[in-house]
Amino acid sequence: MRFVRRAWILAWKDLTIEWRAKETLNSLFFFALLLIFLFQFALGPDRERLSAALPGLLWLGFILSGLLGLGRTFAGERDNDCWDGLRLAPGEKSAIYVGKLAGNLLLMLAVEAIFLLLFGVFFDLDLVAALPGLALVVGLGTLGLAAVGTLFAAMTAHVRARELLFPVLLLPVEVPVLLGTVKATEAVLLGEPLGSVAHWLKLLAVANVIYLTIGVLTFDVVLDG
Amino acid sequence: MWFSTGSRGLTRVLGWLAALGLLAGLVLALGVAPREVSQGNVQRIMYLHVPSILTAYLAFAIVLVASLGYLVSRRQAWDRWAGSAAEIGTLFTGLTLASGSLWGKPTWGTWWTWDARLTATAVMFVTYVAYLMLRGMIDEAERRAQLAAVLGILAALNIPLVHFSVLWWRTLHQPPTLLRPVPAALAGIFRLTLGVNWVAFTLLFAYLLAKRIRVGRLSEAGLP
Amino acid sequence: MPDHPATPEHWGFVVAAYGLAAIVLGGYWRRLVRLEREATAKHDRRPAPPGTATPR
Amino acid sequence: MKDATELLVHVAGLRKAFGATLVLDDVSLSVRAGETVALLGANGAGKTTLLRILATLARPTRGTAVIAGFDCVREPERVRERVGLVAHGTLIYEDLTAEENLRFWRVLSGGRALAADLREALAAVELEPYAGERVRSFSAGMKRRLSLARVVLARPQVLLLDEPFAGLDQRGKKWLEEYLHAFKAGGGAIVMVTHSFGRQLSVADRIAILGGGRIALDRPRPSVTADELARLYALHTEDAP
Repeated sequence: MRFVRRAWILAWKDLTIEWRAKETLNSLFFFALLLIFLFQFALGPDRERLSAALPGLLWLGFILSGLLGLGRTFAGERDNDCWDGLRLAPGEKSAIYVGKLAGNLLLMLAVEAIFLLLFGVFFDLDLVAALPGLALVVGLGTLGLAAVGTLFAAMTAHVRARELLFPVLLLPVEVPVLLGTVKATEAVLLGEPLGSVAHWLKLLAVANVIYLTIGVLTFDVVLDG
Repeated sequence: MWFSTGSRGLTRVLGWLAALGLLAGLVLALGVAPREVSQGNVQRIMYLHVPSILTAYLAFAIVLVASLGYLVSRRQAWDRWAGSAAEIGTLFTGLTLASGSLWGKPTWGTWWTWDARLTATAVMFVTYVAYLMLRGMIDEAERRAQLAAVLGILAALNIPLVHFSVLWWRTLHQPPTLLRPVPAALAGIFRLTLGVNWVAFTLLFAYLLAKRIRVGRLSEAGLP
Repeated sequence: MPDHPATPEHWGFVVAAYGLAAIVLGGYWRRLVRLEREATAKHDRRPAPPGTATPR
Repeated sequence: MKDATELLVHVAGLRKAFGATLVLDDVSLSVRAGETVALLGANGAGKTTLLRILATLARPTRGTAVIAGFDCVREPERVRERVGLVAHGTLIYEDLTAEENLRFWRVLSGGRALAADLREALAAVELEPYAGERVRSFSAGMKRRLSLARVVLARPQVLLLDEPFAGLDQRGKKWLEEYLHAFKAGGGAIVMVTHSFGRQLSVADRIAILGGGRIALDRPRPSVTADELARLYALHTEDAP
């Protein structure tokens, strides 16, 4: 129906522009590679010592690249001076939130897939076995990041020091998602059944419901700037 | 809002009440209450630590309600309540962390322990510092009120999520420490001291809130 | 000090905690008083703009 | 032909303040179907602010702004369905093609992006040959025309124009004049902010001058000769904040 069409056209616009310019996609892939090296140099090559911290490192990489990607959600509107256009287009403003969120999700999942591949190679991880569980955890965690990230990107779109304010706003709020995803990933990588981290998965699900609800209900106020 | 419509007399009374309460609380906490058997004197910090966090929770509850109030009515008064309560709430959260750390050093030998309750308080602290930074970075009053309201709601609803995630994150390794609000077997005098301090802190909070709201209203009063 | 206490007195930490609270809260209160005085002065001196509207 | 007496734009007692500065004090303005008002005023007199309020992009401190019977503050979405705003920003994505830009805004506004409609709108502003080219390669004049095509496609009832002829190339100016006359004939109301007293005013039925935060003058255009207008303009705008 109309809501979906409007959300879709927005996601289509962002992904088309991204596909043509490829500025965010390429830089985030490269950023992921750099992070892998950074972890190695910072924590030493000794694989044994690193293996305990792997889930944490993985999600640290996801969050850092996520911050970069999410921070640019409304860069296109800013550069092309189209912010008012989004406000002028009649219809539910939450459709814009959903469209932008979908675009961000796809972008982040693409980068995270590459990150996982690199992680598998550099840290000799058997990802195939853990894939189904990992996919669920990464999906829930990324949605949690993107749901709040997209909202905060709109809030800080016109603030002077937004590059500083955006991470400062997002990271404290995402602590539950960070704790949940790292713990769940740890269990998945150790091959434990998902049941052992059911409570963490529930927490992530509840968090996502809260974040998405607030995002949808308050986006027209946030866009109103 | 009767509270903030310049009833200066009431605010001054509140101020004196708070001062008296704090004095009574201090005398009780440092003098009257006996030295707690197992933890020793350092347990007296509890009479400061617990009321601080309880007052902080009250403040952030007000931020939530005021933020919702603003979004519904778009009246600036609600935003002043949210901003003022958040500022003072963050102050009390900071005090909670400081007193927790001062309590931890003699008890644990370290200034900071990733105890579930302290960690949750620390996350709440940085969240609301970020809230204050957001308010500080937006000049236009209406825009600031709108965005602060959204964050005020999200931050408040996030507190239980933070609480549980930190609790599970810590409990699997180490049971929550004795920093429970009211240790079960608290004799009457301990309970009284804690109660008086809690009331005193709440009065102090109300007094500071009234004053902060007045400052906010006066500095914006010139605007049509 | 009465009998030899099983645990050290740690009065230093207790005083530090209450002292810090007093300094922080006292400082904030003094700042509020100063701000209030300035705002009141500025408010009284400011000529009310033509037809000052009640807050919307 | 829409009922000529229907009030499409009604502004009453409008005030807008940014912080302590009062930009609009007590503005009242009415525009009927088929009527065009040219809004003159010094820089900073609040012309653009008034347009932004009518376009639901800014909220008045006091007073009401009603478009086609819908209040701009209480029912912004209804107003947005009926208003076309052409302002300094061209609202165009440079990495999309001309046609893609039109499709995006059309669908985002809840409409159906039929290729025929898009091509027709592009043809109207003589940009059809460039439909598939990215806007980044367009000249400033072409971008302005694409921006106008976006508004034409939405078929608004009320046009809010902020210096519409500025930045347009010759071809664009000619086309815009024809379009405005056709739009008026179709029963649309126009509020046009402009600085020039020249030929562009020919489309205006009334001339209003915004000065001192209120409508200082509102007279039918034919009743005002060019030099008289210049004198009145100077008179009413020297006290603009």
